[in-house]
Amino acid sequence: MANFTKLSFKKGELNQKLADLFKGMMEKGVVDALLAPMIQPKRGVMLTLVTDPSHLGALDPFAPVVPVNGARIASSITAKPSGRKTAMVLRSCEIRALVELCKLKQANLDDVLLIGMDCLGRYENLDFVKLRAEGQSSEAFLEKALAGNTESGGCDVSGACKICEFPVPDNVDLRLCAIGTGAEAVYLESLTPKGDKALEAAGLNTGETPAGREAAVQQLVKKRKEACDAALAQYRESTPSIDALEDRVANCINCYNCRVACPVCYCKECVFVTDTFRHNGDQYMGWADTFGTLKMPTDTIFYHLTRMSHMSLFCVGCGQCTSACPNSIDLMPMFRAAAQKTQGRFDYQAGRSHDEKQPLTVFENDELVEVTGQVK
Amino acid sequence: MDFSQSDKDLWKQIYHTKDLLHCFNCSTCLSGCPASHGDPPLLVRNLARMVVYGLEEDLLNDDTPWACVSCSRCEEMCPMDVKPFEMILAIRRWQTSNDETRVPTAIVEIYKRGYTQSVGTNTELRASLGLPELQTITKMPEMLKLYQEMLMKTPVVSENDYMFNEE
Amino acid sequence: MELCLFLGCNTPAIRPDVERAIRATMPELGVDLADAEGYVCCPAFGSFPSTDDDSYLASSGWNLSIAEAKGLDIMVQCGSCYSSLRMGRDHLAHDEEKLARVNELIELTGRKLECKTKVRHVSEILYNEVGPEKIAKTIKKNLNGLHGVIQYPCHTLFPSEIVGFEESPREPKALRILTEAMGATVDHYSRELQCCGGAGGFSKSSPAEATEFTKTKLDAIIEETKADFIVVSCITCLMYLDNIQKKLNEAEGTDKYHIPVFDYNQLLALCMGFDPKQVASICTVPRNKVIDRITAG
Amino acid sequence: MAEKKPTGTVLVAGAGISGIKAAIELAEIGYKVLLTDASPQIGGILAKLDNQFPTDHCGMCRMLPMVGREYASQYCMRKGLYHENIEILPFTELKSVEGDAGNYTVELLKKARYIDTDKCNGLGECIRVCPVETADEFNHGLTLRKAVYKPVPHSTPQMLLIDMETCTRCGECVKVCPTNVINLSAEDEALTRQVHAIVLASGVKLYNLKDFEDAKSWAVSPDVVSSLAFERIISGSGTFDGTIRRPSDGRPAKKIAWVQCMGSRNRRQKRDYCSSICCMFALKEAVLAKEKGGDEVETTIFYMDMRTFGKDFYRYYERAVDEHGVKLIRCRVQGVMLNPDKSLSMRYFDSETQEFFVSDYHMVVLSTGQVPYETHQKLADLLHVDVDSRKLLPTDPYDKVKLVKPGVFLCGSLMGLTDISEAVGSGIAAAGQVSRFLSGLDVSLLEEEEIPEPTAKDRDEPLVSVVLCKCSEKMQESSVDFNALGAGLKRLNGVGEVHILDMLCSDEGKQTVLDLLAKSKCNRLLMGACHPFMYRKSLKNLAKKAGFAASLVEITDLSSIVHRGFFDPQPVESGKRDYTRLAYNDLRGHIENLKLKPALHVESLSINPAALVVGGGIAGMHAALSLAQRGVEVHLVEKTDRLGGYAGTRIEHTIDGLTPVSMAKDLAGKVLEHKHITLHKNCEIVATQGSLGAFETKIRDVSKEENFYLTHGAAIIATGGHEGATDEYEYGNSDQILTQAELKDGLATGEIDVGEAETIVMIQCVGSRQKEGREYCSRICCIGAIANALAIREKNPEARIFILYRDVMTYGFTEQYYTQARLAGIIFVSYSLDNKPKVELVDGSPVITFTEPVLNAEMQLTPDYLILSTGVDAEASNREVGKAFGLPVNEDGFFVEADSKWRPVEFLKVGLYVAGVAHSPMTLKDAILQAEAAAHKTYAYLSGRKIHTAHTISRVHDAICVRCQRCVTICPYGARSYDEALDRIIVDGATCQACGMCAVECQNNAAEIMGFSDKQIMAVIDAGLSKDPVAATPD
Repeated sequence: MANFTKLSFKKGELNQKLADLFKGMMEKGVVDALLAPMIQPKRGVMLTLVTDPSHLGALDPFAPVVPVNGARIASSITAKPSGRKTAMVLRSCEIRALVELCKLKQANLDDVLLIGMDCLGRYENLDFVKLRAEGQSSEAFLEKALAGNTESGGCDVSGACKICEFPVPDNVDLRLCAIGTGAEAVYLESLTPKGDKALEAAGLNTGETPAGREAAVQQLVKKRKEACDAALAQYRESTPSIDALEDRVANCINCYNCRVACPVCYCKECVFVTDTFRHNGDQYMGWADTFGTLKMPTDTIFYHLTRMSHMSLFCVGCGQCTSACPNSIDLMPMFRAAAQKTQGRFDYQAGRSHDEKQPLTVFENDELVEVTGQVK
Repeated sequence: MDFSQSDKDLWKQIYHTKDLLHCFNCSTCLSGCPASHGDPPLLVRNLARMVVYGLEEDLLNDDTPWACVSCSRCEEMCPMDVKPFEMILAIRRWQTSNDETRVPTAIVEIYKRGYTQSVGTNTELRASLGLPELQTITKMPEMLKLYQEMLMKTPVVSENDYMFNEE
Repeated sequence: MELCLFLGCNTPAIRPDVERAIRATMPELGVDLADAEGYVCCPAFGSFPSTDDDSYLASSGWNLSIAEAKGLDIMVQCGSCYSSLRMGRDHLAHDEEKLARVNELIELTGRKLECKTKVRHVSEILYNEVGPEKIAKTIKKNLNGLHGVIQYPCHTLFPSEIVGFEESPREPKALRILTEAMGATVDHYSRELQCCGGAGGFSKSSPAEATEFTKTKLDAIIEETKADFIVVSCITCLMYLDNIQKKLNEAEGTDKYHIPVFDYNQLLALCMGFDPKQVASICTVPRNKVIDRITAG
Repeated sequence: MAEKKPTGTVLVAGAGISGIKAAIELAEIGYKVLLTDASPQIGGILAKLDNQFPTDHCGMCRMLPMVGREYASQYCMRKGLYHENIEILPFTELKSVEGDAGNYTVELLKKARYIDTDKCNGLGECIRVCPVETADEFNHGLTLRKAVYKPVPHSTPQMLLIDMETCTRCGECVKVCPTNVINLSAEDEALTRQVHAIVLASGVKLYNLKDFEDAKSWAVSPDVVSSLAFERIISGSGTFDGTIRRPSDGRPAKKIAWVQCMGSRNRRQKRDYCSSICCMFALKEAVLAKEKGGDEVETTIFYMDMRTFGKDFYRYYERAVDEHGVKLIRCRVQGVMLNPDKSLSMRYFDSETQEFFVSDYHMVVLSTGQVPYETHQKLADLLHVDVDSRKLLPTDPYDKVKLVKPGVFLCGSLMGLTDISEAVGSGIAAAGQVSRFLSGLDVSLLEEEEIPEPTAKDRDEPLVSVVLCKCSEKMQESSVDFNALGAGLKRLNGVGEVHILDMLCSDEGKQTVLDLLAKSKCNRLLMGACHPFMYRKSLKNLAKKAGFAASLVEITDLSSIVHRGFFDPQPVESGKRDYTRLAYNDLRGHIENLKLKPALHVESLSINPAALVVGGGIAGMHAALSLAQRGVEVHLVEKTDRLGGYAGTRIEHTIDGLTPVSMAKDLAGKVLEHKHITLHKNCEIVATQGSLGAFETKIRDVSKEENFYLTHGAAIIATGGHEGATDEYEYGNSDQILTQAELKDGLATGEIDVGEAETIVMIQCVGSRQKEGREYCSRICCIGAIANALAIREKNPEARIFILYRDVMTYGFTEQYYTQARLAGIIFVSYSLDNKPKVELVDGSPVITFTEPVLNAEMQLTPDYLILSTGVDAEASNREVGKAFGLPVNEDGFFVEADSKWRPVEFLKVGLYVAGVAHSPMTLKDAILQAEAAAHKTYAYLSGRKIHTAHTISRVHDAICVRCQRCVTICPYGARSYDEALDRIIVDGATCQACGMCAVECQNNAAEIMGFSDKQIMAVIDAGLSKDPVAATPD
């Protein structure tokens, strides 16, 4: 049975309520630190690592923006563990990426109390800044989005969010529930013994289950899935050939921003910035000779295909690649469409479970036999 | 079947030979045996087992050894050289010596006239084919007598002499 | 050469035309035959061999000693007689005790057995002593254009170390070569080496099954070959294969089974020009067609 | 002047896999080997097998050396074998052997092939024009060949020969031969050689369908084939391109029967032995038939005992039956009848229903075995020895590979038909024995190859020298324009010079190249020549002499392109392919590759010349002594306080007259005395780290309760096993129910008195060969039970002794013990797994009821003793030892060798070996053989010769490695590990086989196979696609 704690708040006081919650947790020693979205002094909302609870006033977890996929941040903090108990408030796409990074030994959740939150989408960074400047609050967004409308002042949440089937995060210790919880209330749901212990230590009692939640979540997921199918179908139709694909990425300038933004592109230094792709003049001339012309910079489609072959098995569909592109190349559908096929091939879903082994790292008994002859 | 009831040394009475002990029940004898087509079938391999196990009663009541056509194909094919045809004859002998009803009537005929059937009496037919009269033992009473005298010294005739001395 | 002819019982009693054929053909080929006066049953496997060693081997000894007294080897046509005599001789030749006992038993005849006499089958004599070439040269008529199939007598094949004379008991060829020597085409068929089914107790204790067993053989001949006749060299095979065809036709209401059966020496006699009425007159399946072809040829 | 010692030379007569293995092992430690084979090819039976149990693939190449493999060349063994130290003489017969131990003179007769195979290009114009057609031996007469033919179609280079029996001497071949290598009047050549030791590996004559009387009941149709012929029928390179068709008319064979024991287990034909391998062979073929022919193929095996005795055999059998639906019928059939529709009828008896059935098959495969006596007699005559009482070559009672004649050894199927694993194992063991023998003689080793130091030139700007051989003038005319080619290549950036020569393979050719290269400023070399398989080594040596680093020399098969052009029937005018272009792009690829290639250098491994042997049983002691005799320091670690292991302390006598306990005492005495052996009793393995040449093992002395460390270069695991435990059949509830070992002990001590016993029953396979049990055959229990039964019989001739068995596993020549037991009146009754005997205790005594299978009747026995054969269990400590060494242990608790067929005593991790029951249950002789083999594999690395890693191994680019460790997980050889202290991925250069899995897996190219960078590969692809004119105007 799920353990829910109801957190009721007065209109306009959601953030305060949550700040109190985490403050209590830190003061009671449930965690030593908190990583969560906070309002920055000048503009915007960013993930912020807090060790002094007195600063929690700026907390704003439901702010509809994700400037950086938090999995990358979590990886930085935990890859070489600090030994400090840390609560992390992250969204589904961040958590799913984090699960993959754990498997790749790039993150470690031993010291982490992972708190996932329901997500109704994020705006592109500049849109969010604009909307904030116009006075939109997280609470107002939540209310409107729960009613089914995310469009606001000519801006809408990102394309990736519109087709995301995972508004509710899994593989977390605690879950901040906002969907189907009724007005002026969110719930904190515990999903693991670690979560139970944290609730208990924080002195929170478990109570009733939010009645309308299950149906509301299901309905939302269904809507998103339909949108996803339609979007991917539209993508596949519009990109039927390698030429069409080439056309799609024609404006690529090899800035590699998409690679930096991608939460599962976990390499320290990409092969594309190594000697392998640093060619000599006669190499360029040779290529030019073969076709008479050579578009510069070279290796752009090759770069995207390579990245796709490397990452599509782990892609969680967060859409940061699209957001990062200075030339507005919509990479997200490309990756999601490929991921759907490649992950499907192995009956794998990035971020679904800590226990599923990543494809191509495990061999069936009889596969290795062909290499070595050994029978296990 | 309880083995404590079976006679472990029966095989020595019936077919006391190393050849029998070589048998490993491979079934080769069965597959080409003409009499294995009979009802009941002659199952040489099974008989060998019964002898080895000492299943006296079952063996005594088994008619199938008499269905053997004596073709000796089993002897040729047996990979262990059990000499199954010899075994069949041995079982018949053991049955005969333990059960007088098993004594073949043919031997009474042979005792009486030297042959299982009347040989040399078809003189007319033979003559028509240009064949000479045949000097059969039937036609040589003194010789036949000697033959009978000789047979009388053999176990089957001496032990069952009443069958031969009716007249 | 001269051999002591052991006729057994069926040949002189039921199929004397075969005896006639043997007596007619062998001397022509240089094999003179002496009679075994006072011979007794071989003995048949169902008789003394099935009761005790003494009576079995004494009878064998009785017969062998007749030929031995003449200083001749024995020639047999009947498969059972051949096998019984040869096995009996084999026992005696390899067991001094048994030989002594037999000599004790046959002493009253005044004969003594040393097992010098060999037991030979007529087909072996024809194959090894006479040879196909001589047969081909001797015959006046031939079987050209006729197809024959062979029924090898099991008793001349198994167990090969005691009764055999073929190079391979699994691939016998003597009768085929001998038949071909007279100009016939010999057809192979799948069940060539299957027993005729006629010997021993099988056909008496399981008549229906035994008939079915032989039927499979005849069916194979009919379906797989162009056989005009079956060649045998054993009286049991001859009588059984000849007689069963009528039974089968009656049982099935057909005339499907009508392949004439000949003893090899009968065909030989016909090719040598002997009177068919004397050498090949007794049969169930009519032989006219084949005989007419031979005599006409 | 001191006289130079002669080079240790060994004749290996027979080039099947056991002979090849022995030859390679000897060559690798520096001896000169003459490898002969009477047939025109090498490879023996295995050349014909495409698929081997249990993987159903080939894997022959795995018998090649694993470390520094470039020095033996690593390539497909089905194509051929090349080794510097091995002189291969196919088609050569051993005619005589004279002399004494260590000094043999052998006369050989090298038969004429009529074709100079060194110069033949193997393209087979001669075959095309030859008018003769005759049955092809390779495909068992299922196909036809010409009088001039390729004895093995897939060997490289093609070793053609002319069969003079069928040749009509028409001379057509001589006319068309482009290289003029056919000499129809060539003659056999007699050779006389001095050798120090001899390994006989000729195999034995095999039963065939032509020469044997008992086969005639079967050989009634071309669709009745031997199991080897069937192997050709299903082979992809065989008669029907791998589809299963019957030979008579080529129609699909959907119903196939296998008939076991063809020619074997036949007292009547004087062949009372089992041929050992046929059961697995038939199972494998039946499975393959299903796999290749589809599910509708019905496969039936007629058998007597399914002898699935080896490691993993039983599981294969289970899969064959349960998963593939192979049908098994326990009935030996007399023969087969050919029906008019060409189908084959077999009549068999089903004991369960006591009914006869007649089944028709499309094909019948006869599992034909060995006919050994003739071969053994012939070899015995040659060696001037007498065959033993078994009519076989007389061998040492304990050492299967050691002949009583000193300096002569045997391996492979001369020991009785062997499967691949035994053949390979015996080849290594024979090499080990030879090496031990030669170590006592005054002979030298061949000099080790000098590995040149890296030079500054290697790091200069890449400059490629191109040397091309025109091969034969006759050919290049019509295909490749060498002038244009040379001019084109010379123009390329980074090409320093282009030389076009003729007959590079000739001595003059070589000298010319040497002279040219001596003047060269280039630091990279590309040679375009022919037969790279054959000439690679000599051309590489040439390059070395000229001062080029080995990794910067490429040799490419230019001749194939030239030849393809020559034989392309298409005339130039109708668009014949541009072969000059083809050659240009190919060579250009190599040039681009060379330009980007770094100079790679091998690493000379530092080897600690000490060995660790784990386990002081007979196998362990034997291995330790074998090494110590050759001067290797050995640490022998035994967990108990005494030597001998299970067999050496429990088994006084074996049925074949061996006395393990006294033998173990003898070995223990030698171990204790030997100056090179240090014994560590009461010691357990705790942990090990390191790699070949440098292991460090932490050991716990249990009695002293302290730990210590041993450093060693290699280790042998010989942890043994013991009798299995059971609680089946009321064991433990009656003192009349004992295990075989308890009976043996009781009989020896007199505690068990069988003198008065009336009935004794033994049950075999207790807890064995079943799921949820020992899912394997323990191999020794049937023979053990027979030995005990015979011992009882000796004490009590009147007792009735029954052995209830599933399959009597008296494989090979041990069949004689089964026969002996039956003759002693011991009654064998089979039972099936789904109808096991039932044991009840009545008044404390066992009563056994079972279904008698022959009569299909319920039977009951009330024995005085019930003896249970409980099989062999692995040592429980195997798991800890395995963990300590990082070695795999299978679900049964036995160690998993590197390759069940080709590397039977090795682990994938180089430097670690396994011997004896630690590997799987086996007989004492087999354990000793394995110990010898494991010791030799160890010795090969510890002998003091330099051990180099290969040029081409995998490496890690630390700067871009993210330590995700996927490569560690994926490496099939365990060559990669993550060192926590260093926070780095470490590659064990000796173990890495450059398979490339890590490079494929690594997302970021941090794992790379040296010399195979992406940059190189991409450059080669670019070159292959280049379209620029080869040369506009030739110079």
